[in-house]
Amino acid sequence: MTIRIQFWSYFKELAGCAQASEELPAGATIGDLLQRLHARFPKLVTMQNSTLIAVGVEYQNRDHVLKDGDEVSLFPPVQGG
Amino acid sequence: MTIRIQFWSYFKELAGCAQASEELPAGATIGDLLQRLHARFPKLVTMQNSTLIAVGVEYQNRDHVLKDGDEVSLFPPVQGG
Amino acid sequence: MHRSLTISPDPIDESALVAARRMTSGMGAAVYFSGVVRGSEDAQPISAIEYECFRPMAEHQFHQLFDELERRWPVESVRLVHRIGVVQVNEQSLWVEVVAPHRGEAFVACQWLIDEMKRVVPIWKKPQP
Amino acid sequence: MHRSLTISPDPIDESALVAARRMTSGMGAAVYFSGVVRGSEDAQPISAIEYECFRPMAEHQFHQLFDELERRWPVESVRLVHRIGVVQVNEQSLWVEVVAPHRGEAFVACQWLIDEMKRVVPIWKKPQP
Repeated sequence: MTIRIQFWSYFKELAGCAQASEELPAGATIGDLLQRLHARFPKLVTMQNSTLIAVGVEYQNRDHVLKDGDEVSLFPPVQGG
Repeated sequence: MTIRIQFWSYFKELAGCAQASEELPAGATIGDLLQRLHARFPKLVTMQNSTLIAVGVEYQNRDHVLKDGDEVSLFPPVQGG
Repeated sequence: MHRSLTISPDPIDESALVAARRMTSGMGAAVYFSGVVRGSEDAQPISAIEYECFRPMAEHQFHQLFDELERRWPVESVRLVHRIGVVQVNEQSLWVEVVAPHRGEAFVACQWLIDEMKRVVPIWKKPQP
Repeated sequence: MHRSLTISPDPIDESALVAARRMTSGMGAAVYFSGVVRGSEDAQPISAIEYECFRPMAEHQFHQLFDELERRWPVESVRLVHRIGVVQVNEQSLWVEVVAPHRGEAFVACQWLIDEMKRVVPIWKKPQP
């Protein structure tokens, strides 16, 4: 299945791009996706403990199971106001 | 010495007047003044535990010693806002 | 600390007050409170509240509170307007603004000022049926 | 509960927002907060902050917070404006207003909303030197 990834804030600089996509086997979790992304974008590894993850417009944890076509957003802590 | 007394809020209704004055001996305290006023305006007695007292623009306690010409204000709990 | 105190029977012109705000570049937060006369008091419907004020003492007590507020928090500006006389339901009786570097201290200072006002400033309410 | 959310690059027109407030006669308190870009960030002087927003998620998260706010407190109205894009020093980035029967709940709900926003709403700051 195809998962689209969107980086926000300085995660775009760390990844060197704003968007990416990954092909993952059915049943893959966000944790699986992160393993792939950390291999592909090693600068993101340093931020792994403060990375926030959303699927669509909802926050999700690393054990969340992805579906084909999901849009996953990765970003650092938010700072509105 | 002469002490002028000002009543505020519904203390005016309880006393039946907005102002009064009392002649007191030198060294008299607010407590002494209150005794006189409670005899003269008995409806104020029921409020004695929630009566606030100021001399001029400062709050004072019952043991405060009065001076000739002092203006004493008596009023119920304040309710601004 | 800039301080502005208005005790007046005139209606509170909140838009003018907001437009007159000045903040230097170290300030990040302005917290405001607008108090409005509600349509009931102790579960009885009312049409208005008449506010009575012992003005010289009220002004003195407010300035003592401003002094204490300035000692406690890094507030740049406090402005307070209390309307007196008859204030109709839905009209504002109180407007308070506190400007400070950060929102935490602005919120706590604004709440403290209102709480203390209700404890020591000689203003009284008389509901009108 | 009335709710109004604006996420926009336009300057915040606070006077217009204040003038547009509506309160029914059971409401006694409006607390509002104005957040302004300060002249320094982490002790470094800055000229502006650029706010980036993941807008669909930000809107969704704000409405979830409004839902929770409505469950927790008897708030009649909440209005929130967050400016995005480049906001110069001394300009407002955030304006929040909460209308409730009493000041206690209005203050706590307004602070809660800002705290939660800073925890979950996907908006990020980039200081400009």
